[in-house]
Amino acid sequence: MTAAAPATITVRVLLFASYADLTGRDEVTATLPGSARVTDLLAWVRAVLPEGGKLPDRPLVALNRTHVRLDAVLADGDEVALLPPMAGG
Amino acid sequence: MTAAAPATITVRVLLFASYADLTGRDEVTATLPGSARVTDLLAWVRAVLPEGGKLPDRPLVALNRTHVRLDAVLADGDEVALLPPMAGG
Amino acid sequence: MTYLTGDPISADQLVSQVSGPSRGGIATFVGLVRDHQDGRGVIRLEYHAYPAMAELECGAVVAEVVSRWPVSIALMHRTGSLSVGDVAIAVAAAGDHRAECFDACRWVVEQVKHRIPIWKKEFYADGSVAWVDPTQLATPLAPDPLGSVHRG
Amino acid sequence: MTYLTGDPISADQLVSQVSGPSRGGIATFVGLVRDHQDGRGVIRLEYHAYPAMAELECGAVVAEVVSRWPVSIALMHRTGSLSVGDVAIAVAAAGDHRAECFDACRWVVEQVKHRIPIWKKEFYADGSVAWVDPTQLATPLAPDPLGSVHRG
Repeated sequence: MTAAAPATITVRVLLFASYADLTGRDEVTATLPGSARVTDLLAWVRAVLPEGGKLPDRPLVALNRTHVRLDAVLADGDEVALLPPMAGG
Repeated sequence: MTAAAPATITVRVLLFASYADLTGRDEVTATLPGSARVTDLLAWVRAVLPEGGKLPDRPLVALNRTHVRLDAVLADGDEVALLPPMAGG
Repeated sequence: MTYLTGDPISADQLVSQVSGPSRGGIATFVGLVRDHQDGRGVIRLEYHAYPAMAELECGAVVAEVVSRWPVSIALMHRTGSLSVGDVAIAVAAAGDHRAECFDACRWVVEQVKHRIPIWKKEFYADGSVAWVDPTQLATPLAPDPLGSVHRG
Repeated sequence: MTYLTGDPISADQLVSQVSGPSRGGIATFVGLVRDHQDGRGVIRLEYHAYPAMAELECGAVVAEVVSRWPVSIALMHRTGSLSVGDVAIAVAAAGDHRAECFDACRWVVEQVKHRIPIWKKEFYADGSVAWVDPTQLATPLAPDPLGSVHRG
């Protein structure tokens, strides 16, 4: 089922609530190596975004609207959301 | 605090729901010996009211709107209610 | 305070009674007349009460619940003849936190079921009638032997 | 099904969604904006959401609750700016028996608090602002540093 990974992938990164306030961004596009995982994306976010280094080391992450572990592999066109601790209700 | 019991007392007896249907009465006045207890009243009810003998041996009883044990002593003018199993709500 | 009513009960009205700017939550329970009971079709109900004592006992339940939980409580119970879908009982509990709202609301409902002198007569689709006795299975009577009597 | 709304929530409307002649009871919970939190005055709130995922997760919660209890469920969560007294969340659970109504309603409220990607920003009487973090004490920020931004 798996073809060879492309050289690079582009993912859409969503930041919410305190993470959006912290970085001043609620959405950013990241270009990463083809075999990148969520952890690679987090390293990119921490390095590139203003105050990104203040994000937690291991935030909650949703990949295409589903909770995932941080070792999940990304694909071109993915939507990755960084979720602060939830506080509904 | 207690004066000598009068020769007789009159109490108002209330019957509800299935007990009222059974006896065909929802209220009756009983004249009893001055030192009568709830048990004496129950014996009177069972003997005097139509189908009274089909009432339970030990129904729930309220004396002046408060639950009492069956050995509670009655006084003239008391209101005694025979309460079928409750079914509110 | 009056806890019994012969008129339709509005759950909204109870909610508004317990609302306030310091309240973080309101748990509500509404008991409705169902169209069935133990597999039999139900057409309507009658709730009969010992009103004077029922009011006292409802007041005692409310006094006890507010001593056990930091909540405001509203409680109403219907009497008389009810149709399917009518509200028989409504309880609203407002508090700071949801746990105490739920616990207090539920406790009041349980207390009312077992402690308030109210009785329920069910009128079935097959024409029979029975007083509900929670201590045993419902005892069917002959078809409506006393008509639609209202007592107490 | 839509579970998030930017408009005021009517608990009545949720109740009517789950009502029916076979239902014996409806338990409801309404979460309100309080005028205080941890001893501080609260003026208003903002609820921000990840709408697409929040809708999916609400749907998953409802699917799970009706698989666990024999109930009908209605659920709405408000987003945007709310004032004190506004309804933030409303859940209604209708069933045959009160126990399942209460249990199901409470379970949904708990799930929503911990599982749905919604965040709450509190605006305090002293001019400060904080995102509510249930995993720790609320972290006060400088007075409204970003103004009244609405994202997501």
